Amino acid sequence: MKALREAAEKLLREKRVSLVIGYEDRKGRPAFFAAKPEDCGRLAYDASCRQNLAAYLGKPEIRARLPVAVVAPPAVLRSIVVLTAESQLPPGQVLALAVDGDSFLGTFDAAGVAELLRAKYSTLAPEPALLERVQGLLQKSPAERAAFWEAEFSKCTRCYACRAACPGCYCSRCIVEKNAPQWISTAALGHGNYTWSVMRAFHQSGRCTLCGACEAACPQGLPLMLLNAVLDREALEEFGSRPGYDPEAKPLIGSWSADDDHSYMR
Amino acid sequence: MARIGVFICHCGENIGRTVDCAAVSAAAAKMPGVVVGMDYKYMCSDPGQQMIRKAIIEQKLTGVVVGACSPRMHERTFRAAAAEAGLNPYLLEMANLREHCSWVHSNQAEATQKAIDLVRVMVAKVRRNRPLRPIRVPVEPTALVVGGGIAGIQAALDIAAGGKKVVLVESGPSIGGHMARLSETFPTLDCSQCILTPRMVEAASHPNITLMTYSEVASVEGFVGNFTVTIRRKARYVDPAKCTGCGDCFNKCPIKKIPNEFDAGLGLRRAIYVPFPQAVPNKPVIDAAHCTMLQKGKCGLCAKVCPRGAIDYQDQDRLEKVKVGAVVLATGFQLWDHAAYGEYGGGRLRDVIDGFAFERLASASGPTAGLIKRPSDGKEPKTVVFLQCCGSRDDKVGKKYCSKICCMYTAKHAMLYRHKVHDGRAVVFYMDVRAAGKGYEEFVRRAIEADGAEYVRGRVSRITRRRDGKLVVLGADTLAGRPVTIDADLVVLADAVVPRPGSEKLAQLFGVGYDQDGFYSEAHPKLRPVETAAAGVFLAGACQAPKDIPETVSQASAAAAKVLGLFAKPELEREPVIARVNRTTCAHCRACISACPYGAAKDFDIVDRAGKVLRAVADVNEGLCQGCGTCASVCRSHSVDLDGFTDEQIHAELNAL
Amino acid sequence: MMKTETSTAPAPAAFEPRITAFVCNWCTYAGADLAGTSRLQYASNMRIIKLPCTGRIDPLFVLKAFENGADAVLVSGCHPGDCHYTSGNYHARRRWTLFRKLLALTGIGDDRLFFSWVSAAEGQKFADLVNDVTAKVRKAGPFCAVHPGRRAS
Amino acid sequence: MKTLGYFPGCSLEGGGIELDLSVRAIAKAAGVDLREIEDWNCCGASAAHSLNHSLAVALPYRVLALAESQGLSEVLAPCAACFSRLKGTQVRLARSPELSQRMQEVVQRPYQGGVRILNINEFMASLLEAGLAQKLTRPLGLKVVAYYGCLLSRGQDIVTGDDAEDPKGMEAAIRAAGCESLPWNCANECCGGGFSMSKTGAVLDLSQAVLDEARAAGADAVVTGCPMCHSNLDMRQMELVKRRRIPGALPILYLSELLGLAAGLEPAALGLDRHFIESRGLVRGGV
Repeated sequence: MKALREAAEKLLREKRVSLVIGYEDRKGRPAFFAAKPEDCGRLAYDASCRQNLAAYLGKPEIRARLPVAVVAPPAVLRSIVVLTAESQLPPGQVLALAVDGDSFLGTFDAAGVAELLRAKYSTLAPEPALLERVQGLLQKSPAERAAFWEAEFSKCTRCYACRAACPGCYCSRCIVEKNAPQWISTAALGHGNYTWSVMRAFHQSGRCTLCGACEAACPQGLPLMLLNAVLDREALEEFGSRPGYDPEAKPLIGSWSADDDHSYMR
Repeated sequence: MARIGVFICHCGENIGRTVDCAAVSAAAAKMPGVVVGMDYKYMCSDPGQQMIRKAIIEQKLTGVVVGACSPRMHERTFRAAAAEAGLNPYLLEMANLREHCSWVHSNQAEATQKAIDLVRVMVAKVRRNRPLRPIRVPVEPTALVVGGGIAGIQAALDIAAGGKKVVLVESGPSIGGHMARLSETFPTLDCSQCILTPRMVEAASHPNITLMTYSEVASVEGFVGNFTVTIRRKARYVDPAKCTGCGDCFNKCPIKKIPNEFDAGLGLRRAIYVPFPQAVPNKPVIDAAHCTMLQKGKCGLCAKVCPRGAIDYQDQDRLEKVKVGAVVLATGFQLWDHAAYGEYGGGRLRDVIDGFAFERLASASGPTAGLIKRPSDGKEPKTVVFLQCCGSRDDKVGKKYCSKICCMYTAKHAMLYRHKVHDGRAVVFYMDVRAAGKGYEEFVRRAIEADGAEYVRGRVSRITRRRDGKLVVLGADTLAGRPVTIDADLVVLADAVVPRPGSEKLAQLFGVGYDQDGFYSEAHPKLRPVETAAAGVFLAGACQAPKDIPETVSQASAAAAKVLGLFAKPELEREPVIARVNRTTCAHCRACISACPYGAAKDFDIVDRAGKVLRAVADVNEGLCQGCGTCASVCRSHSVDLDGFTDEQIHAELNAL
Repeated sequence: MMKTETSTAPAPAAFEPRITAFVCNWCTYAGADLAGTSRLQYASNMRIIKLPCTGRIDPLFVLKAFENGADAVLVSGCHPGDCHYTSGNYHARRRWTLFRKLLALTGIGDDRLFFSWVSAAEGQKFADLVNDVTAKVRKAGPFCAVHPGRRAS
Repeated sequence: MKTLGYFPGCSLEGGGIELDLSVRAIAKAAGVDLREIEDWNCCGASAAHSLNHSLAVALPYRVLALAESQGLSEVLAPCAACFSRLKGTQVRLARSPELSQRMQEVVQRPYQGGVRILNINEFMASLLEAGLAQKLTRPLGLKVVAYYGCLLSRGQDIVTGDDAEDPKGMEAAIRAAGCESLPWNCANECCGGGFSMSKTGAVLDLSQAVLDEARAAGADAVVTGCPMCHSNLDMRQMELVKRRRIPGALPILYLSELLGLAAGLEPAALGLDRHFIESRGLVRGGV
């Protein structure tokens, strides 16, 4: 904790960044924006930090204040690499204050982040409990699965907290806000809720690092990670895709290989 | 306010028999936005078209749906009719009531219901259609021909004769290609160089042709009508402007023992050389890999003897850009390396040679001055075995396909050998003799009957070299049903025809497809054999598939005709189905840029008046875009849309179902 | 909020499924034309939406079709290597590999969502495909009314 | 010490015992532990595979299943025929899940396909890679021809990594033994194979052709890896000599013997004293 605060303070003091985005040392660990060296004493990090701070990097308010530094556990580091691959971060404008558990790992630029991930986190895997939940759901009949989601999606109020929490949701105009034509109904009703959540998850395939911020942000407790996990597993198994490791990766959706599977095609 | 007209065609009885056309037009008339619903016996006939034209004018229609045959059949017809009546042709759509409905269903109620659905979908779509204009792109009336063999020479000459400029690029030091290496040609046995060299000279001296030898395509930008091609002019170390071709340099060069590629390695050349005496341009180049001056800085003899000071050891590769409107790829072929056949000596037996080596042995201008001498000891071979289909029709080790020219040139080889060595024995092993061509079968018969070539139907299983230097050829005579062993002095393998190395990379530069063997893919195997999937890029010769000379020349002339056709108008017109980017909402994730098969989607910087970059977005080049719409569907925010198949149109279609 | 019914009623004998097909212009649409010119008879349940290429098909189109009442959706284009646009179908293939798994998790399985390659020369394959898909969906019954992706009617 | 499964087969306990002795000796010298598969059975060569398709697969299947269950991930089958049967079965099982299923029922043992099978050429090449080359301290200086016959050259899926028509699998080992491998025309010609007893005349003709070519190429010895080839060229050569069909005797060595000699091992320990054609004199100075 001390090392993190010192590193953040140093960055601000030396004016290498104008802002450090971190977690505040109070209950719930909300996001905290340190603009002055003396603010850095309020920074904290531990396992209870669920928010993916990389989500702020897409916001115009933050972009106006580049360069910035972000406190980044491994999933956030991967998000930074994803955003770099998708040309969302101007080169050299974002530094990562890498943290893991209780330890502070240092300050890294984009290339350093990718290197750190490869060296230290190349075997990050989804939580087994999550995959078990996916498997459990898949073992049910299609009607039971539909009923499960019917019950879940009926709770959705369309607050879009899931979108706001996600670093991959950086579009300036989300598809759900497109109204000519309106592909996704905005009324908080079954079909619109379904299409929204399914498309939100699909639009993140190749981007999602399974950080869990969307699910954590959902005030209604929707099991959004099930959708993310099934796509993550499929992308890994079929295409060897592991988002957030290669800053020069081609987009998963938007590239292809001649030997991609098509056994299900007739 | 939409005013749609719906016109249902009976197509005689073709639609009318199973679809109640009157019911469909009546139902259509009640659909939202529809002001006219009519049906008629033959909508594509003149009175039918007149009905449509009249309705467009009188009813002030803003859109038309024709329920008739497949749009692949008559969309063009009806759109032309609409245009004549003053309606933008892209405001007309067709519902496929024949191929997709009346012809495939027999129940009238079902078919009629489906027909109504199909019409409703198209009405919903056409209400969202926008007037489109064909895309016009200016054409740069200069052609690029890649490859200076007979295909490239012919294409260049024909285009030049049509009054258009040509840039002819050849990777070697001289044009002429493989044809210049041949001794005589089948089926007439006329001397290859005698018929070729006048054309080489003509190509070099034609005012419309710019010759770039010792040059290669380095990169390609642009699209049909507007390519910018970067040519790498390889360092020659001899200034062609100063060189007179006197030959003092290569007569003095001390590095003498380099196998000459032109002679299939049978003859020797110097480090500074012209590949063959009739080369065009007849000016030497220095082979940097073998020149001691360029490698070690020692020698410099050629510079000393050159009376014109043309030698320049400091010469370097240069890049030159040319702007062209069309491209002819004529990169030709090479022979497959029979070293892959261990049973034929794995390439180690010196007296087992390929067809080109035999051509050079038989050529009056070759390393033996036309005398048949075998490479190992220079003796005249008394028994020569010719083996056809070496690497062809063998998908285990070689190639699956038939190389097409080998039956004929093997017959020619056997014939030439018998003409030169009267007491010699020529044995040809063959699988089938494929002599389909004018005068070809007669030619093969002549080789067998008049010139006494012994044709043995069967394969050779092994060639070994005995201590006395004889090649023991073990084969099967499948007609006699027994194994045969022949003690031969020389074996000529008719190696498979394969594309030139690097041809795949070139295809990728131009966006041309190629098959698993690396031969370039034509746009349609029957009806567009000269075009490629890349607009404005045409094919000539053996780069597409194995071909003999007449076929190559025919295709080269066809490619030239295609190029001249393209150049006949100052502008090109293309279907306006292209993608557009909404720059306001584009988040620049670059998925579309990665996905575009044509490189049409690219980065675009939005700048302010001072030129400062405000934001980067994606953009689509109208000239390159072919309208597949892949970019639109990878765009998460739907900031890319496809004219003719817009989000709104598809959404409306789905809502109408 | 739409009404939730947990039991799927058995399909009535006269159930005629509604099937929406998204096909490319160059292969499958032409294959369907060939089925027509060959006068091959097939079930009349399918309605085709023509697009230039399978690469154009957004997953939203599929969801919209289901939302609007389709009992099944077919996506069909050129065989690998045959795409008129060289690689649109490869892009589509990767997309569907992922998307079908996502839909399967939400209860839309192999009896609702079909994929195929049908070339311009495969009229018979197209006719067989339509018959087969129709038979399968007929067997599967109406698309379960409880599905959250369906618009309440 | 590296452990390798070992499948001797019948030949190495009988007529091909020199192969067994020399392979074990060279393995020991190279520091490789050969662990014989417990309870192994016939590979099915010669008799079974020409008579009964099912048996031809079931016999090797059992061997492979045993090896797998005994934790042997790699198995050396020095006899070329055994190798061919084991590897051929492996290939067929990999191609057909139905066959695997059937064999599991017939043999009543599971086999997951996890055993890699090595022939003698591959084994020697792996020993050289693992450092045997440094232990070959006695370069032999012989001119030899490498004789592969059929079972060490043919079967596209079986003898992988070598060219059936122009095999090279022994070259590196022969050079490592300080010998020259001469180019010749009979590397993969037939020795007469299994007709040694039934059609001895044909075997004599075929073996003679091989021996004539070897001598003409200037070879001091023929090197082989196959017990069948060895027996035809070695044992039947006596008769050719006796009938004066060939001018003299030409030693026939196993590749493992050649490397053993180069490693300085005693000829008797390698089984050289068991050959019909005297070959102990090949080593400089004799032994």
